[in-house]
Amino acid sequence: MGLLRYTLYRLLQAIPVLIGITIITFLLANLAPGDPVRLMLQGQEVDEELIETIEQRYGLDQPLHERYITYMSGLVQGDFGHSIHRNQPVSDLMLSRLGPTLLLVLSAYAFAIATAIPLGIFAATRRNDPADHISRIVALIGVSTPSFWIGIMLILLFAVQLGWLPSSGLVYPWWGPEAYDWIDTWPELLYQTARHLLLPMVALGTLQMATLMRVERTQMIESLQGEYVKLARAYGVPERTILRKHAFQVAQLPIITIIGLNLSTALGGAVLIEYVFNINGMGRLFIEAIQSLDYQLIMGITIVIGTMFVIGVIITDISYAYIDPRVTYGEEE
Amino acid sequence: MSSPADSGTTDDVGRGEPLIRVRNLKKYFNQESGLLSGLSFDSSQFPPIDVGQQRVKAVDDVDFEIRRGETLGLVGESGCGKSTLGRTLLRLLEPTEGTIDFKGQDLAEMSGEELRQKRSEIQMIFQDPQASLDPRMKIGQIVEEPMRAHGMLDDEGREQRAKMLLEKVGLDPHHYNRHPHAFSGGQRQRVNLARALSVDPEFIVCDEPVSALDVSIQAQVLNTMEELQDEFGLTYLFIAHDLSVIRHISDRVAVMYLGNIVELADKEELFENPQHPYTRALLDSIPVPDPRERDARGVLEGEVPSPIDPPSGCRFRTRCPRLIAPERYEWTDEEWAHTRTFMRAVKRRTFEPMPAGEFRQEFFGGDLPRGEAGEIVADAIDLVATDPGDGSEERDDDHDDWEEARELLLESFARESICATERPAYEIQPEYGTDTHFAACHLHR
Amino acid sequence: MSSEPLLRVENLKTQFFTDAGTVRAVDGISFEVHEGEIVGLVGESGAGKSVASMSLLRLVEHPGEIVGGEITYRGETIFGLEEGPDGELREREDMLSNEAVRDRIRGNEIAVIFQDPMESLNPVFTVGGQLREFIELNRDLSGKEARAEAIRMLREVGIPDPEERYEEYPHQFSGGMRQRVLIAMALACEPSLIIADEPTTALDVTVEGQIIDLVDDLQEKYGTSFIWVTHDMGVVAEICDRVNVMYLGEVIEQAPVDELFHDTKHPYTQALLNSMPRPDRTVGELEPIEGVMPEAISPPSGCRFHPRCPDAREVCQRVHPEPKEVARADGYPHNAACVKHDAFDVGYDESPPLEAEPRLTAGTPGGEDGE
Amino acid sequence: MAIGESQGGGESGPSKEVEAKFGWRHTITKVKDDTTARWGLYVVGFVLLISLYTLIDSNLSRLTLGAISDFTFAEALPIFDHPERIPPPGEGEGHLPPAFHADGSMSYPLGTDPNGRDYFTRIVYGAQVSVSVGIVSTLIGFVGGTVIGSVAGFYGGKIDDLLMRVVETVYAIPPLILIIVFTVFVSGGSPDITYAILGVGITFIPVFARIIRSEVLSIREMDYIEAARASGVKNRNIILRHVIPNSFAPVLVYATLQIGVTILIVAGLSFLGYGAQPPTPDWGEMLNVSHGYMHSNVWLSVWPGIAILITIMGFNLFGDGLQDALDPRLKN
Repeated sequence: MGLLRYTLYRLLQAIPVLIGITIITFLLANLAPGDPVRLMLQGQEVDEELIETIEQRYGLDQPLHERYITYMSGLVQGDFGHSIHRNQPVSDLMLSRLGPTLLLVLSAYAFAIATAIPLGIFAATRRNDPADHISRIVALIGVSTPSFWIGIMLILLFAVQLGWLPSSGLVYPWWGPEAYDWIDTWPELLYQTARHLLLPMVALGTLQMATLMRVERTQMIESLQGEYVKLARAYGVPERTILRKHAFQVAQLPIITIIGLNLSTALGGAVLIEYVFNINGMGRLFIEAIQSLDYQLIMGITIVIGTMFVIGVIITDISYAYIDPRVTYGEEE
Repeated sequence: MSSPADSGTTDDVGRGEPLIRVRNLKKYFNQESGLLSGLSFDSSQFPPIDVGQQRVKAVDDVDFEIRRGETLGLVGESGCGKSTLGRTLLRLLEPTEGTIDFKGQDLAEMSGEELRQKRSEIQMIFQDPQASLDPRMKIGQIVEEPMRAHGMLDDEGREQRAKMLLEKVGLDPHHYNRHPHAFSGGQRQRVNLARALSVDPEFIVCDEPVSALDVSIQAQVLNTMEELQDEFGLTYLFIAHDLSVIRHISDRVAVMYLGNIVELADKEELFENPQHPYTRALLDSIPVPDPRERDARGVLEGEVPSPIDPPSGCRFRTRCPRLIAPERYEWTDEEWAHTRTFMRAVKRRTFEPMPAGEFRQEFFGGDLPRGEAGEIVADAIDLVATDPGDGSEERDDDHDDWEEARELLLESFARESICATERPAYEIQPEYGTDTHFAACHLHR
Repeated sequence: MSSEPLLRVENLKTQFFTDAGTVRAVDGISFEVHEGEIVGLVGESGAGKSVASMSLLRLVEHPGEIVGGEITYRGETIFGLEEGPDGELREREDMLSNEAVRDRIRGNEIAVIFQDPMESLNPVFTVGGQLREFIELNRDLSGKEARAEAIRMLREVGIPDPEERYEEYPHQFSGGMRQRVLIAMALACEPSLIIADEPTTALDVTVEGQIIDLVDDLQEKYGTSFIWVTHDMGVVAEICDRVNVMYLGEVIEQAPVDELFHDTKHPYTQALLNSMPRPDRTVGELEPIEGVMPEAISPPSGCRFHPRCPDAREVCQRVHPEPKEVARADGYPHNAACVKHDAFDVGYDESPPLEAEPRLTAGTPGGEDGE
Repeated sequence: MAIGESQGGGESGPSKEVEAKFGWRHTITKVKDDTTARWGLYVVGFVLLISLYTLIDSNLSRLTLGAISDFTFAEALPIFDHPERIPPPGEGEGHLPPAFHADGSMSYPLGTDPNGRDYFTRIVYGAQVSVSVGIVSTLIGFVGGTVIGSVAGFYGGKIDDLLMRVVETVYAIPPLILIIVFTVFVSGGSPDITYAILGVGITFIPVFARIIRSEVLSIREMDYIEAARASGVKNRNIILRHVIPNSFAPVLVYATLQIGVTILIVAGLSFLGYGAQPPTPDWGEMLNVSHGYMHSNVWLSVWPGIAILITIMGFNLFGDGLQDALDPRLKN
């Protein structure tokens, strides 16, 4: 099948997963001991009648499966329900928070890929040299350190101690310079965005970088042992070309898969990083929702983040198929 | 504690009598499993999803028998279904259709505990001597496992028998407590032999048992297998791709191609008087270890077709050098030979497009066949030639025309042949020995 | 025999330095390849034939290393050592640099065909792209010309519809077709010598027949020399002009193919031939070679074959024979490394035969003392 | 490393690779020989020893339920029995910096926390919490996953299909988010470490199930399984005698690495306030508290992070080493 048909196929496959996400989220939020309204009120003394009124208004007195059907029929029309706590549509609450999270996650990914791949290749070619050992230790530390703690340490060093970079907040380029009274021009806006983004990006990206680097190293080593590399050498292909072209292309395949699957960790990490750096993204909204037990909002955010992950995986799968012809053509002879 | 050899066997089969009769055996595989299996994209319809299952016809309607005490060699190239046949016979795979009559009982019908019990009478030896031994077990345990499964003997008895068998297959019984990795490939294959023999089976399926071994070791293992056969009165189904090994060890030989048995005869008869064109091609292809007989040549063209949609009639017809001329045309042998060559060249696109005249010259020596056949050939040439006969302008995209020419030729000739319309099955008078000689080829009609 | 050989290998030694000890994979082999001939390098697994063939291109992988000997190709030294002022071995002045071997020898002059056509092609590039890359690298052709040449070679090796298949990926080719692509790669670089390492082992017998046929035709057409590495005596008989038989890192017999099969001079070669079942006639009883090939880490003393040799005598344990000329045929020597021949004159005839130890056919486990 | 020929199944004796791969004794020797694994073992052993010691020595209820201010490491370790270690009463707000600081005291090597408790003691006791959280929740995932995964892998079919759908879905929700949702809702709005452990464990059941399933699937294809079936060995015995022993090793590696991941996630959970609750001396929880004092006492944020880093690194090192020992393909 061609690339387009493969894309369609993957999208089709994603549907049951997306439905599954809504089921899990819905069940968790609704099967909890105590009903959502009481939970939200957190033990405050309220008139029983008021609770019943609220429940009726939001259809909470209906049986579970009917509520799910109601919720889903809203969902397919883009209606995530209404936040009882904030008295606002959930979709409105989430919309403004999507941008910062995407910016953070994507820049962290860019940082991770840009550093991990060259370092991984470097380590693979200098296998068992001191350089290899050092990079392996760095990667090991990277996968063993909590990202939020890296964030705290970066703030302590670069914001508190050295005062070079801001410790919190983010400047959004899509608001334009006019939104900030302390910024006049576009270049200045972008510069400020970069300055604000740098620390959270590194904090969130370190784990990704370390993971990718380890995989890259292993894959390159394996790829360099391939028969096709032997063949290329036997035909006088320079080592550099072998590295950059023959071995690299094959080694990238698992990397792409890992990048997609790691999006899950990155999105989870964004919750912590947004909390540490005071960034008003989905992650912070999630914490706020959890704190107030705003279950409609929690469901909305979980579904949106799950969907973001699914989309990310589909994108990486398609790029995989683009590089590896075996996926779309199938293995049969 | 009874030996499984005498449990449940009332009708003893005499030496030389059929021990196993296989009738109409089929084994089809579904292409993949899973929730979305069977879903495939098909852009030619809407919605572009095809729910039809594609089935690989690995073994397709096979009949034969194996006689007590003999070695039946089963030979064929990779993908012909010989391993699947062996595994289906053992009921490691569920047959899609057909019967496997083992001493009067149909193995194909058995299941569960009944089948498990039956396994003490039929055993198997695998190709990969390393992969077929659990690396975490000691060879003693490995040899004892089948006995344990069938409740044979007590612990001590099993150990004694295991040691006895290790010695019989040519291993040192003191190595009872070693792990397989301490042994070489040939030795591991001997452990496999000992395991198979442990429950005193009557019938052993040997799936390429020596093909992973070096030549000099092959000979050792083959000799041991022959000695054991004599001593224990075993019946072998010996599956291999190596015709030399088959010739050495078999009494009778079956040749498989694309899920069918195409020829079955006594060893001498098959090797000295092969009657199926595929068998001949196989025999012609083997390099003989004698530089004075350099005749191994690639006589076959093209590749094995897909077992999902195998050719009708005789499965070998698409590559057969002796495809029979369709009877509705009047041909000389030469004309048909030319047409056949041309048809296959178009099908495989082995040449560059050229003017029609050159086609006639190259494939037909200048003269097209007479009559209707000739007209069809002329049409086909026009379709692929660089100067189309109808005088129209030079074409730029010739893809559809190639397809059209190909379809025209196949439709008119290949599918008209008796080879395509009827499935062949003939018995021939043997030249060597007295046994029947089966050949699935219409040349013997 | 009069002209200078295309390739001359003298006393080549390649060793692997492993934790368990030094593996003498190739231990002092010498042979020659002349213009236009197919030379066989035959032996069982563990004989060192693949390592030997890769050493010719200086492509031995870590932890292996060529430690001695000389490889001369058309007067150029691919490998050669000399004694330095302090008695240590050092690379000779005239030995080609790594770059020179890479740019001028590999592909250009000596090309290879590997055993496994499934793994040898890069799965993520088109067949044509890979072919073109090697052509561009090894011949003075522009991209467009290289493409045309690649398509021509694909047709030449019998790949149907080469223009279309040029754009396809390796997984869309069958095993036989991939092996044809590898042959096309080798020939397209117009080398003078092709090393074919078990090129038909992974293939079915009818496909093997097709490939041997093809190589035979193309060899005649292009006049390329071949080193044909194989374990299959049938293939050797079919295609080789002269043969070197290897056992445990050494060449033990070298002869023109007819002499090797019909006037065998080394007991190992003879034993190998006797142990093979034959496709062309029914053999009553096979005569297997006793025991297994020892490991190259600790080869037996004297003649390395003596523990398994039916003709072994006491002297074989002591004297290590180098191949010596024991006969001549077609102007080529027939060399054998067995002291039973008069040329050695070490007292074989007087030496007492070795007591055959009572043993089980399979010998002790390969692990020697076990765990 | 392929010396000699590549043609399959040679006769030149078993290769070293094969020898290295099988048998528990070989694995243990390999681990002992592997520098990475050895170092991992040292670190893990050190952390385990500390947590075991604190577990045996102290009264756990005092740590988790009661106030910790009246408990110091000095009590736990008699050799450190210095009376001056007991924090001066009422000094809650004026917490001390580490000993190397000018205002520090050797009695409190890492200073005290905002409540005046000895920080060193709390860090040491934190090991117990992290390690038990890591091991217990990994165990939940491991046991649950092994049962589901091996059954699904061996029998295949509908169970297998269903499992894969569930796994894919659970995979799609980032674990941290799923666990927070689980913890908060299931606990009815009052999360604590028990729910966190349960949440992490349950969330990882499908993850383990998937790993075990693929391992079982690959082993199911091995010839020796088919050989056992052909010999008439019962399915139950095939699973017990062949499938589980052979799939155990790679899954064990995965579990070791997973302990690190679990600790990382629970630290994040506690940092946000949805894991361990005060006064439990948990490193994540300590970072949560110290976050408020980031500017006044930098060191409060440093030590727990270093403790987490070292612990997780130990498990990762050990897992890596184990992997190298079991799969020698990439070694040398």
